Amino acid sequence: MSAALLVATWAVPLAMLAACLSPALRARMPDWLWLAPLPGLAASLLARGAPPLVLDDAGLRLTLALDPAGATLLGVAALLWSTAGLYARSYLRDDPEAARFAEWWLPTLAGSLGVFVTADLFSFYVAFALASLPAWGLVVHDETARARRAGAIYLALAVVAEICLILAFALLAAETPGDTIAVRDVVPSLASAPGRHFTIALLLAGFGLKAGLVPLHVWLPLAHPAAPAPASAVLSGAIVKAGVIGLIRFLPADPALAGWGTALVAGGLFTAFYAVAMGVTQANPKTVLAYSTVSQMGGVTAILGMGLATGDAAAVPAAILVAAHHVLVKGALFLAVGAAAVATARSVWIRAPAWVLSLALGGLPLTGGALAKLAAKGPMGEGPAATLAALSAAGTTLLMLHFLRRLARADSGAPGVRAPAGLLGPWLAAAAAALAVPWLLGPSLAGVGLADTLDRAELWAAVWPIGLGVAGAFAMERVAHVLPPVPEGDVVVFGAPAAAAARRCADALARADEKLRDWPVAGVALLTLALALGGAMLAGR
Amino acid sequence: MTPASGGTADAWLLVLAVIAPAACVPLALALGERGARWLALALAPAGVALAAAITAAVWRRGDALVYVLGGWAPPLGIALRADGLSAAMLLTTAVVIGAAALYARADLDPGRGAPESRASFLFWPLLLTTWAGLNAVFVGSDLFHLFVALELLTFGAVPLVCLDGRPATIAAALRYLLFALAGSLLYLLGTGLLYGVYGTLDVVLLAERVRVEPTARIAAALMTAGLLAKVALFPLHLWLPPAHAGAPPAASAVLSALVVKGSFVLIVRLWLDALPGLATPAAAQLLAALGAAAIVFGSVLALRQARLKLLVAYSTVAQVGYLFLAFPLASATQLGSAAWTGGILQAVSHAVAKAAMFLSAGLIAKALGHDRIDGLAGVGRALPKTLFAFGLAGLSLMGLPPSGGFMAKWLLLRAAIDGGQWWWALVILAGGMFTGGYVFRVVARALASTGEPPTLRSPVPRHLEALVLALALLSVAIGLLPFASFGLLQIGRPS
Amino acid sequence: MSAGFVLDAVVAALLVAVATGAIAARTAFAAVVAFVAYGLVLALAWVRLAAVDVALTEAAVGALTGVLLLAAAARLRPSEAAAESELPSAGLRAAAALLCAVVAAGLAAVVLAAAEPAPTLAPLAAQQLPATDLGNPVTAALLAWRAIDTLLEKVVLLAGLLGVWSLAPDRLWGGRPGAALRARGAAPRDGALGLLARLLPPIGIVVGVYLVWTAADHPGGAFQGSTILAAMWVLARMAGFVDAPAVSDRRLRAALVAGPLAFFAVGLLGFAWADGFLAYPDGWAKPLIVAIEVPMTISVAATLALLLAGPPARGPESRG
Amino acid sequence: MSAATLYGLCAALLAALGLYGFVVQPHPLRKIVAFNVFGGGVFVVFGVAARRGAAAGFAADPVPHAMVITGIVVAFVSTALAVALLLRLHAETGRASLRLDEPGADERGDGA
Amino acid sequence: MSLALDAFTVAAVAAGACFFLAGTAGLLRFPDPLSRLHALTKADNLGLGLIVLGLLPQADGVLAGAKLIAVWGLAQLAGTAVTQLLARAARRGEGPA
Repeated sequence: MSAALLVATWAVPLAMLAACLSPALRARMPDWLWLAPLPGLAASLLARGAPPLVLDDAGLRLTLALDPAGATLLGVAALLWSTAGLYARSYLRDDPEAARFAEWWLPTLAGSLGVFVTADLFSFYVAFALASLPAWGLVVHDETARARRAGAIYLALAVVAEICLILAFALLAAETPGDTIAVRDVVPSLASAPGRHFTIALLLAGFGLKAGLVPLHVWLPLAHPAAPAPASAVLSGAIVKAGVIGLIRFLPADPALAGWGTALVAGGLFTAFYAVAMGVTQANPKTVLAYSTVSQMGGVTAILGMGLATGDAAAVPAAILVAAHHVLVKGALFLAVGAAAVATARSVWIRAPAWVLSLALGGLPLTGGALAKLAAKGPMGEGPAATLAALSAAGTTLLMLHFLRRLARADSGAPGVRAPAGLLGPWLAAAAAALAVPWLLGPSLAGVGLADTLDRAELWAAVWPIGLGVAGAFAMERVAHVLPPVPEGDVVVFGAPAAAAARRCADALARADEKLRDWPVAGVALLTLALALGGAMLAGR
Repeated sequence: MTPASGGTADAWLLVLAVIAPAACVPLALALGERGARWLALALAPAGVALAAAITAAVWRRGDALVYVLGGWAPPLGIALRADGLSAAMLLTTAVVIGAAALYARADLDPGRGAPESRASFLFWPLLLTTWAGLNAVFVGSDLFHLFVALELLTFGAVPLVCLDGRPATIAAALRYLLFALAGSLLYLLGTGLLYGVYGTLDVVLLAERVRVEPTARIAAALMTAGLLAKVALFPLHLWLPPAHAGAPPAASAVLSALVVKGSFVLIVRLWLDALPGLATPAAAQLLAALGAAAIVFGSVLALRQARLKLLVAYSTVAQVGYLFLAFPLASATQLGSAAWTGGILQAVSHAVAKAAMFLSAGLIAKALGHDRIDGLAGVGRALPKTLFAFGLAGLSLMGLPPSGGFMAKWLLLRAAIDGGQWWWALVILAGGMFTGGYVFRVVARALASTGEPPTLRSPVPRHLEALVLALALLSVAIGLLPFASFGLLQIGRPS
Repeated sequence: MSAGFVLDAVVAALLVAVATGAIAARTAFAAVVAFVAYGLVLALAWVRLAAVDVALTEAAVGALTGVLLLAAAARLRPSEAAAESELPSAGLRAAAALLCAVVAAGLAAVVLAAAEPAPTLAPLAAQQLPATDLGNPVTAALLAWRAIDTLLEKVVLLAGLLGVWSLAPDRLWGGRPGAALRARGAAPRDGALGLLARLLPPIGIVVGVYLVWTAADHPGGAFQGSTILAAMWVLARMAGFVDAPAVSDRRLRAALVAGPLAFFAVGLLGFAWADGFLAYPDGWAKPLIVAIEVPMTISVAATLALLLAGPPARGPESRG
Repeated sequence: MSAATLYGLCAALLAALGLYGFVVQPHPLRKIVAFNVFGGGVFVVFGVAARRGAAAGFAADPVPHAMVITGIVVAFVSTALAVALLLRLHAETGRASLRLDEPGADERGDGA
Repeated sequence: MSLALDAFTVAAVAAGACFFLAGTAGLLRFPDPLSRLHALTKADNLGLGLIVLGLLPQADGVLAGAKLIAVWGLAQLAGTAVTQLLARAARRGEGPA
């Protein structure tokens, strides 16, 4: 049973994709997108901790398994995918290319859920690739010039990530005796491996790209706004978590790697603040949300880093809780933006929940955010890291208030137009889930519950950053006009010269190739090659 | 085992593998167009069955099959020999040729009762000639016999290049023929030198007699260089792109997927079986360096092509480069066997994937009436299956799991890392990125939605779309074979 | 220094000289003329190397190649000027020259380094020859020991012909090869060529058949014989006595494939009758080989002649 | 120096000459001639090996002779095919050149 | 007796060689195709003829002698015809001028 669910989690979406080969089914597919993640949801509830499903036990040990960490993220991700699918159904109602959207949606979904249940290098790599590459089709769906550019950059970076990972995986496998490639067999050997630093650097680059660690975050602020609302929701909510689960799965908690842990903390916190600084300069609410995602992922990375540095086992559950909360909140907010764009943003059904969720991200008491922050406190310890983490909450509040302001501006301008129920329903459902689910997860996962958040000290600890953030927001009002405008994806500007240089190299290669394909040159090359081989052979041994 | 001991059970299958297509060439000529087509289409499934039977026999036996022709044992006579490598290539060849034949039946159909017409008749005997040449190359075990086989291959392949008779393709065919002939003569020269020193050209006997001495090495160098000219390894690729891009799709598939592999297999035979111990690390590094250059040049040039079929042809230039990365890795690592498995797996999976690519490109070109990449918009909607097949084959070339290309590149990667030759690992990965680039370029263009789907000049038969899709799926499925089955490729390798 | 060696030296020097001529000649026509001379001297060299069979082949094939190239050179003369402009740069030429010199040096070194006694299959051949019922070991090698090569070589011949045919314009498919071989100028039927074409073929046919028949025990062979037959046909064709058959002609195609098919048939017979493919049952080797040779002569002669005649250039019914 | 050695050196020269012409001569017909010269040299290498292998009452090792005969036939077919291609090219375009045309330049872009 | 024959052979062959030499010289030196052919034919007919004549006494057996004469005859036949063709070609201004 559980095994079947583990397979169905990724097989069902792929089967639905295959069904698209039939034109009739293809046309209906957009209506059924919301069904695709349900096996994954079921798996997260029923297959948690079930015995792993192992193929070729003696050799490669291809493994499907669901550990608690994976199960939690799988559950929330599936939830978001399902609501977003429902949302897309009416969002794309009159889009002629809706079926094409579905064709890219399904493989991305399969990958995004697959990464949580795959436990060997190959199948994890496949799932990771599925979660990354087909998403290109979602980004460029609108076929605007902006979307195309965003898509190209997204794909380029995604491929780079793939390459870093496959190389890292090859190194992992090479350092493991036997030809097993099960994660739990290869990862432990990493800590002691001679080339471990190179391997870890590759892993961080690969997963960091996905999770949006500065400076690898370029693609998020470009891709998320360019995509249609439901796609942005899953991109920003669910897909980035592939990077998080990767970091969790592949970085063994081992004293030998404490240094890397510290580095992760530093990088994560820097990301958290840098993203806020960039985000507040943005006008497009979706871009602001994207930067907020970058910032949040920075926070999660920092928590994981602390775990790595101090060997604190509580770090992973805490990071999971924060990440799970972010999945739902960020997903929901993107849906809100989509709804606001077609209706008046002043509609209370959009505004009120949006306010609550935004502040929840900053840790508003009585919200899941407060719980997540509380869970994170333990691992973050007492030192400067803890303070910075608290301050980052203030930054988050500031950024989210900025978002709410931009959201209010992002108005269809048609007063009184109410968003269709097909959009409002999923959005409200997602919002409700974002508020409720953390309370269900908290106790079992991180051993924290409602009561703990209401303790006075904790309340204070939760409130003052928000206050600071609000104050900051008012201050921002004053200085907003002097802030320099920052292009979406800030550091992307440095890409242009690199691209030009690459183009010049390509031209040079092409000219050289034309010379080489001239007959006499090729003939001389043939003779030279013959003699060179002869020389190499005579010289050898 | 020595071929002198009258050969092994089931080895007569090898004779059939060579004789069946070869004998069908004169038969086809005698029967005329309809008969020729019928003959080829009947032989295709039989050929697959035959290749499968040979593979099974090799697998069962765990050692090479040997057939002594006419009972005249080498060195005076000639023996046919099939090891795991031969079996794998025979099987691949049969499958790809079969697919090409099915495609050509629809593509070159002159219509009912039409009088015999040039291209739609000659394609069949030429295809059979190519097939016979390939099989002879794969099971040959005598260096001069292999020369004849190579020529057979060339004479089948060259006319296929210019079958449609456009001046551009005739020029391409002439370049191809002349350069290939130069290669053949260099190979033959080396053969003559070897005979002069060892008095035999039988691969097995040669391996026993060969000594590490200048003459043998000069001969090896000449033969390798000659064969490289036929493989079109950079910088000897001048003839390949126009030739492979100009041929009819079914022919392009065979040329790009199989014909270049014939000479590659011969190089492997030479270095591993016939002249073991002659190949020095320096020479191996040289080959791999050229392979790396091929990967970079081929991929970048493919990225810049304006026409789909030229893009695919340049991709062949690049993918051929991977084959040669195996040479230094195999000698340098304890995982050497893995490197060879990777190299041969690359040959096989590239064959299937490239056939799928050329056939789908052919379908697109036939449907649109052109193959300019700029003009592909809307193909995604008009020919979803075909484009999907192209994309899948692209995944295999990129080396994304779970495709055969991934397995091949993974093995090479492992070997590179184990051998401490990480620079080859970087080349492999960079190549994958470039490949992703040009496949993406095509797919992205084809998916762009024009207002209404493009007007198709001619409808595309559904069974052809299915055929191409099947090939593409096969190129992926190769990666799903259990690791153990790759042991086949080690059978008959001198360990 | 024996007289024989002097002769060898002269022949070798001549070879290099005419080869240089063929490479460096000013015009293509001159190059081809030099090449024809090259073929003749090479035949002489083969005799000196105790390879009479090869000498015969070289002489016969050299003649056909000469006809082929001369005709081509005449037709291509207009294109030569343009080609001259494509002469590679002096630097490239120098590089090529240097590399070729190194190649030559390497080969020369190999030749000089050759160890005595040289390896040879001659004893083995002598020992196995009786089993083939043949007297000429070269024929034995071609039709018994290495018969598979000869068999595939015949397929190569056919494939080459198909390749040449594939160059016909579509509308002329099934037609007759062009007038490439027709001597130009006033109808030569009654001219000197006519005379030659009347007197020579009977002799040539006798010689050709003799070469096939004698091959079993003496120098000669199906290929050499059929080359001469083909040459005779070419002569008659030049004089205009005969016309090339249409490529769609069933009888022609039958003639083309008879030899190879007979060869395949005999080879497969070995499965049933002797111990395997291309094996001859004891005492039957000679008759079977003759059974291959006779149709093979016809097929090869037809193939060679048509290779010279070139691709179809006239509709099936046009005469010329 | 034996006659065989003499012809061996001769063969080396012929091969080199042929190669040179094959690379340098621009006109395809000249390349075809050069190819045949080269071929002659290669065959003589076999002939020399055969001659040096004289034994058992044979003036030369017969096996290489058989190979050379096969080789000569193959070379002739190659020449015939090459000449046919060249003549057709000349008839179609009026030029006889292997000079590289920009890929697809003279093609109508229809990937037939 | 045999001495006389040998002497005859030497003389005849030598004479033939001279004709060949002269013919070759003419072939190389004469200005226009026709006169070159003229020189060539002399070498052909007389040169070859004299050599064959000279060799006849040395031939062992009638058959060999017949072969020698056949060689001369065939050379005559071919030579005549080819000369005619070349001459015609030369008149039309073709061939290697």
